[in-house]
Amino acid sequence: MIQKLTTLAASAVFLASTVAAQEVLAIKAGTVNLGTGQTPMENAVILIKDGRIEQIGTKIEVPWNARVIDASGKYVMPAWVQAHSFGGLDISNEAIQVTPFLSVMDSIDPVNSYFEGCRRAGIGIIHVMPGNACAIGGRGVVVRPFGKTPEQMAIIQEAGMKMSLEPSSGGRSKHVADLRRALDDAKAHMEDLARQKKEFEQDKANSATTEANFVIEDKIDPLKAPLVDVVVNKKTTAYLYIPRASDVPVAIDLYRDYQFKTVFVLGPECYKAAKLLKSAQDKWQIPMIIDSRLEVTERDPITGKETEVCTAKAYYDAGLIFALSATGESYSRRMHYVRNPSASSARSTRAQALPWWQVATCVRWGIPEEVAIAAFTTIPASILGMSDRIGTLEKGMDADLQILAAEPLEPESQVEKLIVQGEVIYDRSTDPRVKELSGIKTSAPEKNGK
Amino acid sequence: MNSTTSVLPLAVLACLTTIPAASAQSAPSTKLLIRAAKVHLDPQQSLDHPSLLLSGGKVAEVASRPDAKAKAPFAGQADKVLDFPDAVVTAGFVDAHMTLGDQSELSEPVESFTPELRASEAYDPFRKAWKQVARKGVTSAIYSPDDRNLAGGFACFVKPGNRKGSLGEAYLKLSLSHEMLNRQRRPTSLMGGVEYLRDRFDALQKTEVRARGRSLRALSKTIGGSHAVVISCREPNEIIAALDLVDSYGITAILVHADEAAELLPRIRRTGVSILLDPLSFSSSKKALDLPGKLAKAGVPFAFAGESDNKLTGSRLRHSMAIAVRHGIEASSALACVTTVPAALAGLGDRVGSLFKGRDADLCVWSGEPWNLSSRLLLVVRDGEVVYHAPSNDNTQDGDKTR
Amino acid sequence: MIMSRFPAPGAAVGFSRNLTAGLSLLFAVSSVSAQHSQGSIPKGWLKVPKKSSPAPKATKAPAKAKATRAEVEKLLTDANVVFVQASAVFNPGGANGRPEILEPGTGYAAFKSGKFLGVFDDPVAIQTALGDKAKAKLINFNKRASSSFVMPGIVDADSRWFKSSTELSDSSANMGTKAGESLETWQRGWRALVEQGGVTSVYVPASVSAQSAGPGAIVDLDLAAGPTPSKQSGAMRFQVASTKTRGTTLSREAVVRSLRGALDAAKKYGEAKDKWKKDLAEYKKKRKEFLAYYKKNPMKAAPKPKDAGTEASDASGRRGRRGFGRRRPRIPPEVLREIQEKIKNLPREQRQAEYMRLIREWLQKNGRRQNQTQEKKPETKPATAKGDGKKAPPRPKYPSKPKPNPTSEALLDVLANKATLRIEAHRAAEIEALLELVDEYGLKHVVLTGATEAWKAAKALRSSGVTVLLDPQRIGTTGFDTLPAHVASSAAKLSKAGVPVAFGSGGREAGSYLTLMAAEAVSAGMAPEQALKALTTNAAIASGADGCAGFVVFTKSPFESDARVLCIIDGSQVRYIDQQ
Amino acid sequence: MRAASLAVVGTLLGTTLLGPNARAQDRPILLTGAKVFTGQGQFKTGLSILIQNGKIAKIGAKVDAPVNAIKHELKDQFVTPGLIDANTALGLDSPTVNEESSEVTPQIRIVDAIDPDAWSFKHALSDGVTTAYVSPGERNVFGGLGVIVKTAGASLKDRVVREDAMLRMTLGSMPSAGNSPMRVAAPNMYYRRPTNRMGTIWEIRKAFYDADKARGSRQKKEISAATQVLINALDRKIKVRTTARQDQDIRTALRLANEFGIDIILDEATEAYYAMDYIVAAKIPVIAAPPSVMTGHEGERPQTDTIALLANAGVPVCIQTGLGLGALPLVREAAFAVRGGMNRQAALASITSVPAKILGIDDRVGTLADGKDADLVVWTRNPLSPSSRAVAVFVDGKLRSGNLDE
Repeated sequence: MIQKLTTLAASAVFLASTVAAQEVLAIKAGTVNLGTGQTPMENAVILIKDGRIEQIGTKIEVPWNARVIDASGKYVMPAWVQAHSFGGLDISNEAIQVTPFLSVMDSIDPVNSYFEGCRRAGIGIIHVMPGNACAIGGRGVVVRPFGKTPEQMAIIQEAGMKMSLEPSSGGRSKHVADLRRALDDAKAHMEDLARQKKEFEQDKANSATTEANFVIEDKIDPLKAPLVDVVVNKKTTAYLYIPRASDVPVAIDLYRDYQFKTVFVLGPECYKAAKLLKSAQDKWQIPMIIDSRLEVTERDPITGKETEVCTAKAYYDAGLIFALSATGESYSRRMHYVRNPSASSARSTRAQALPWWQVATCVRWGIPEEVAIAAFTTIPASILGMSDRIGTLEKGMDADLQILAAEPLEPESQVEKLIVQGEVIYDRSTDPRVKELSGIKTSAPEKNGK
Repeated sequence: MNSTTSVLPLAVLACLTTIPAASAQSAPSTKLLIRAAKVHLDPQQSLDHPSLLLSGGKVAEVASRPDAKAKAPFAGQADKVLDFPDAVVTAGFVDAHMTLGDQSELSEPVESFTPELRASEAYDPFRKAWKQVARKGVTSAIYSPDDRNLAGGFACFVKPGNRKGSLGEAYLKLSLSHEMLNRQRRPTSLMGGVEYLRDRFDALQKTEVRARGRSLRALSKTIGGSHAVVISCREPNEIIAALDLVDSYGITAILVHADEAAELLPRIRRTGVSILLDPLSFSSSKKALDLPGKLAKAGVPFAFAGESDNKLTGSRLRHSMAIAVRHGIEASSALACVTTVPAALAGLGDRVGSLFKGRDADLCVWSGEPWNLSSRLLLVVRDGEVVYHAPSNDNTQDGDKTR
Repeated sequence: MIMSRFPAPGAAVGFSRNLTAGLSLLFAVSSVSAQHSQGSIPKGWLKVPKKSSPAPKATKAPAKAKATRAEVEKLLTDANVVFVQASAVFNPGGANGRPEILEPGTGYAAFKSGKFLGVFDDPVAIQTALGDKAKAKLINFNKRASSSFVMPGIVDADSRWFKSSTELSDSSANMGTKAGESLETWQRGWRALVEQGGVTSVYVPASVSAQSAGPGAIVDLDLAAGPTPSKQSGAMRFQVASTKTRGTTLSREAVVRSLRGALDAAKKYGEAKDKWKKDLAEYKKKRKEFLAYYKKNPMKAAPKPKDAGTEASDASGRRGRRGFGRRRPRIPPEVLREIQEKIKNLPREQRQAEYMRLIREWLQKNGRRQNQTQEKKPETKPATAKGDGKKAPPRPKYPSKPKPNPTSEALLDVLANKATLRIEAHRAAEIEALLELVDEYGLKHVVLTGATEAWKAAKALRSSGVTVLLDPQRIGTTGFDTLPAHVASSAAKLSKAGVPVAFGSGGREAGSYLTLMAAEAVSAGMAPEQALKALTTNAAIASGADGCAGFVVFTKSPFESDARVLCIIDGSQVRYIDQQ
Repeated sequence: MRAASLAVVGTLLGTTLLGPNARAQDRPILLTGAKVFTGQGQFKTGLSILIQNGKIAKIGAKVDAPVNAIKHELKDQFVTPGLIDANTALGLDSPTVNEESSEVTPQIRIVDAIDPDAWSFKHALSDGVTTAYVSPGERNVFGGLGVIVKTAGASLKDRVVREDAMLRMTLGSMPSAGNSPMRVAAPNMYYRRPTNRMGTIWEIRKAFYDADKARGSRQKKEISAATQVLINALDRKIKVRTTARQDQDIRTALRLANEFGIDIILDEATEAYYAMDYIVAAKIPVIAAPPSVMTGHEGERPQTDTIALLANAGVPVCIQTGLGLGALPLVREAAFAVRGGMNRQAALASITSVPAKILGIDDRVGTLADGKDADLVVWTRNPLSPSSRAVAVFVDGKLRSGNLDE
């Protein structure tokens, strides 16, 4: 049923979108938050052509042939950017520990309800990566949350390389050893090829070979190539998941030893090492993404006193620059109020899949609203290396924006429309489920999973 | 600060277990005279250069000499004289809640409510462990059913290592702590257990004496304070449940294992129960370490208890004493926690735990103060007979013997 | 700040050695100094030391230094010198290195940058006389405490602090795993160790549940700066049998095999590394010849065979011939893609197998063909056409590097006596077997842990000079029929037999009760000064540290339960621990 | 000595129970200048609240406070009644607690299992919850009697608002989960009925039939505590809180209600939107599952709208955080209800006045009116905006969490 509904919704969208490509789209917005930090514009108009923002401002007259979306009284802001997520995959990890040659591209499932959820939550760009279970999980892909095929969804096909310090099987030192061995292999492989190249030149000089030339690229073992891009060519960024605070020093050592382009993805307990992370960021400008569990209940081992901590706030206080992420934790029947939680236990609820909720949590704990919002728009955009295209609403940028019923942190602010690259990919008025639930559809539908 | 003074009044009414006074029938005929540098008659009073005359298993005479040189009194009356020029004498330790022994013997797995059972039937005086306990200075113990039954049965008073059986019936053992929960029988939950007990106590009030079954008859002993009740409870909710029971049925109760008591001191104080603490160890939690001090402050009577059958059997009370002192308890209070208070709580205040004239001749002789772990145990006497005498030539405790 | 260390005997900056190093004339301990400065003692300068009972029996040596006023002045003008009022001082390396407890009753113990200089009678007079020339720090406790017991900071030689339990129980650890790599210095509650136990530094193992573990961490408990990992890397662990078999019989053979195996492996590994270096040189030489030869008579390109493979197969062909790296021919990405396509819809558990199967299949199909093409390659036969008689040298093979092996890597340091090794063994038989190994391989820095039956092997232990680390937590561990009821008493037995003993708590909070544990050993007959040594310098040795951190002052003999920590002295910093 | 220690105890009482500013607590407190939500309608400005010995002495535009009153000027802050969580596991060791030795344990009282010092209470309190219904678990057909407690107070006894508040009855698959059919000789007590939905209903019917018989019978003495509870349910002396998640369970629950003439309240009712018409017709109040949680068998469907639907259909509905459902704090759940289309007043009412009515304690809590318990929460901003925080929480007129002075 789900699937049917989604495809139905999707196809409806495509009808709209295919047309949308050529014509000019004009949005008459009540309030526009440009996401650049300056004060929101009132009654602005946004002109969109070929998926990009052609003009944005208060006194712009709308071309006669433009398709107009009337969002007066509504709130318009950049779509959320999700720099790290493992939603939308059937199984997010391979069974082998080191699988750099895998790519999410091959397992992403366009009709997975995760993407529907993203549209409903106003997420415009998602960096889908393998899960945290493998030392080296494979390559991620940057997608927009709609399309019939992965190719249609994909924006960057070969994005970051996922690594994790979460020991899946066996102990953690074995895990770290596996990780390092893989990286060393790749390095050694390239050094070896370099040596051959050198020898080949010698041979040629001494006419000890009949080969015409020696091209290293041809000889790279394709199974190692992706890692070579990480540790040797430094083309690919590694997304390193750090589950516990005690892994932070390990991660930093890893970076010090290999100096690859890397992004730290911080587990709930890492806030304890905030100082350490801060110094690392100052030293090497390592970008950081906080995983979705923002509120942690910390239990003092000695007094048994329980204190609630907001990880984001801890990082903010430490002066760290970070991006937020929103992953729907798989539903677990675990109490929200734990009587004797383990030393530190993180709440995990579905709310964490919603960017507005994550941002609100930050604001509730005292982080300025613009900082929190930036942590879900501009910063992830720059982490993905797309700050020239997404994250803000400016002339020439991709037209990725959401139209909200009210200010983003108000409870009423449902996402009314989500526009990505100039195409309306979500419209609440045509959302089949909302229809069904708010009784617009009269006949009670049959349920899934029964 | 010192707990004992406020203890004793309470303790006296705490529990008058029916202990037959005449248990010294087979006491040794030899009269023993012990001289030392110092004796703690009880934690408050001590004598310098005392000489104690033990006869008929009791302390016959206690007197102090002006100094070590002076001629000791009643040297003539003694058959045997033991001299410890610079040693300290204390009463033998009392363990008010000992579940030593074959664990399967101390609870009935099928039924959870078994007040009619008696620990005395499970007591095996010939166990090696008892001998070891005695050799470490623990000369009296209450042998109790363990925590795995809602109502485990009645405990008994024993003197470790004297190859006699029980010397009398002590308190009834109840348990609300998680050990009692067993997914194979009623109850499986705390509230279930509480409900079960209430049901029984109510039944006690409903049914007239002649109609009562064995278990009810046993239970009835606890009404009107003839027998005390020892309730095992760890978590705050268990403690509260216990206190509620005590309040609603007017039983005299002692809580055991109540490490979480700190939060509930006022309530405990109001209900007027005493507490038996688990022995402290080097790895005890901070909560456990702080509790003695808090109890002493609040004037709640407490003692250390529970020489369980493990590596440290016999020395756990002494460890607790030392650690409590290191953690700020007065030395005298600490000593009280293993001698007079447990004795009083067990209703044996007039027999053991102190060395006044007429008390049982249970004593230990230490090379220094007993709460310093650096001081050696030189001599242990139980009912007037020497059960341990440290070999004088080499000064190691010979481990192989104490096994 | 890094605490100044109280050097352990035999360590690089050994205490006993410093005795003779220049300052000797000031020392209470060496009889030489006594004679030396005989004449010049003012009247009534030196008091007779008074003995205090009970317990610590002081050594024969006079409690106080015979020192001229001039010398005391010299000390007083030295800014690095600290005088601490002391009614008793423990000095781990006294007369010819024996530990001693000096009990002057009144007087001042002098230290210079962590070195004990002796106990002096009241230098206050002289200080006042000197006026502002006096730089040295003078600490007295008149207001705070009637008596004071000064000793080096206690070392917990086996602590569980500053590591998450998940790491301590990391079963996959090996000797490459370093404790220092992931210390959780942000843990709370450690202050109790200092304030109640007088512990100033702890040793943290890298892992306790793996068969072997790399260097532990030595962390100084600095009240001001918090826990500061010290530069030196702590001892490594090696367990001759898994803890599970502790209770059961453990055959001598098994013991010898497991450790000898590891050591031999390490040796072999070392050799392999050297060989690889040699081979490399050899290879260079060979290549020179090879090149030289073909310079004279160039290699001829033979006519391409008809079924010359594709570019890819050529490449693989060449690689096959050169014979380096993986022999797997190149798998074009598009093939991988379609394989992944194939396995995509399989259930998770089947995927890997299927993936490998397809790869293998493809290799069998394509790999062989390439080898054939490679056979046909003409340049494989040396071109001896140009007849100057000499046979063409074969293309030299690049030597393969030995696989890195962290355990052996670490054990090499041990074999070179650069690192301390902790060996856990329990039965007497094991221990003796181990000791044989130890001197067979000439290991200098070995510490025996577990050591349940060590007291039985005391003689052997003494001669080997191995330090025994006892964990009083495990007092009276049963499971061995012939076991002393007390680790305390086995400690006593060992130290009586002259075996160096060290204590470690084997826990977290337990660390603050190390002195009580030692007291227990004393009651079992261990000499007090030995017990103190076991808490300080021996513990330092057992952790691979070069000494204890700073000094701790107790209100009375630390063996007494109501003794409190009065203050901690690190360098010339003094931190009072408030007594309510 | 005794007296001394008693004195000590006295002071202990003071410090431990009344908190640091115990002195101040005894004096009357006057709160002014805040936007006040009394339990219905909009936030009103210009209302002052006088708190005296645990009760709301006066609330209105014009309140003359005694001279010794402590005055708090709450500029642009928000005040609501203390929130009421209509279903929690506060103070329990595990999310669901049951006496599993039998399927039918209506006499078991959850109050015996509550740890009043549990941190869960403190967390709930700091999130603005002042009254909570603590319920037995879902593993029994008749789980037992729940209790309504304040989240803070002198002692558990003082905190209990109503003992034996409601009887828990559970439909659906949960009660039968752990059981196995009695084919062979029973090796343990879990070889018993029910093992499926029908069995569950059978157990319920049997229990009520027996109770009904016992009610008629002569000798009242034989009646066991368990039966007595069921009789009270039949006599409508006690409400039956019926946990029914899927729609067929909901319908069954309504059927049973008619069949035995018992007062039921629907618990969780996750799929209420399927049985909407039935519920509306039966006018049965609903204690709805937390809207931010999407339960497993419900799949991914966004059901934040359910509560809105019920409310708009005029069903008395309140929100619970539930037993181990992984919900957010109560006030956040209300915010999610708003996101699901509920209007703000209704949402706030559904965590204050409505639950008070449903639980039958509206005479004491749930609204701000003269003579009611002085349970109220001061918020930094509109409590429904997800970035609001509870500044201060009063329970029975005492400041139990947070601080107004800063």
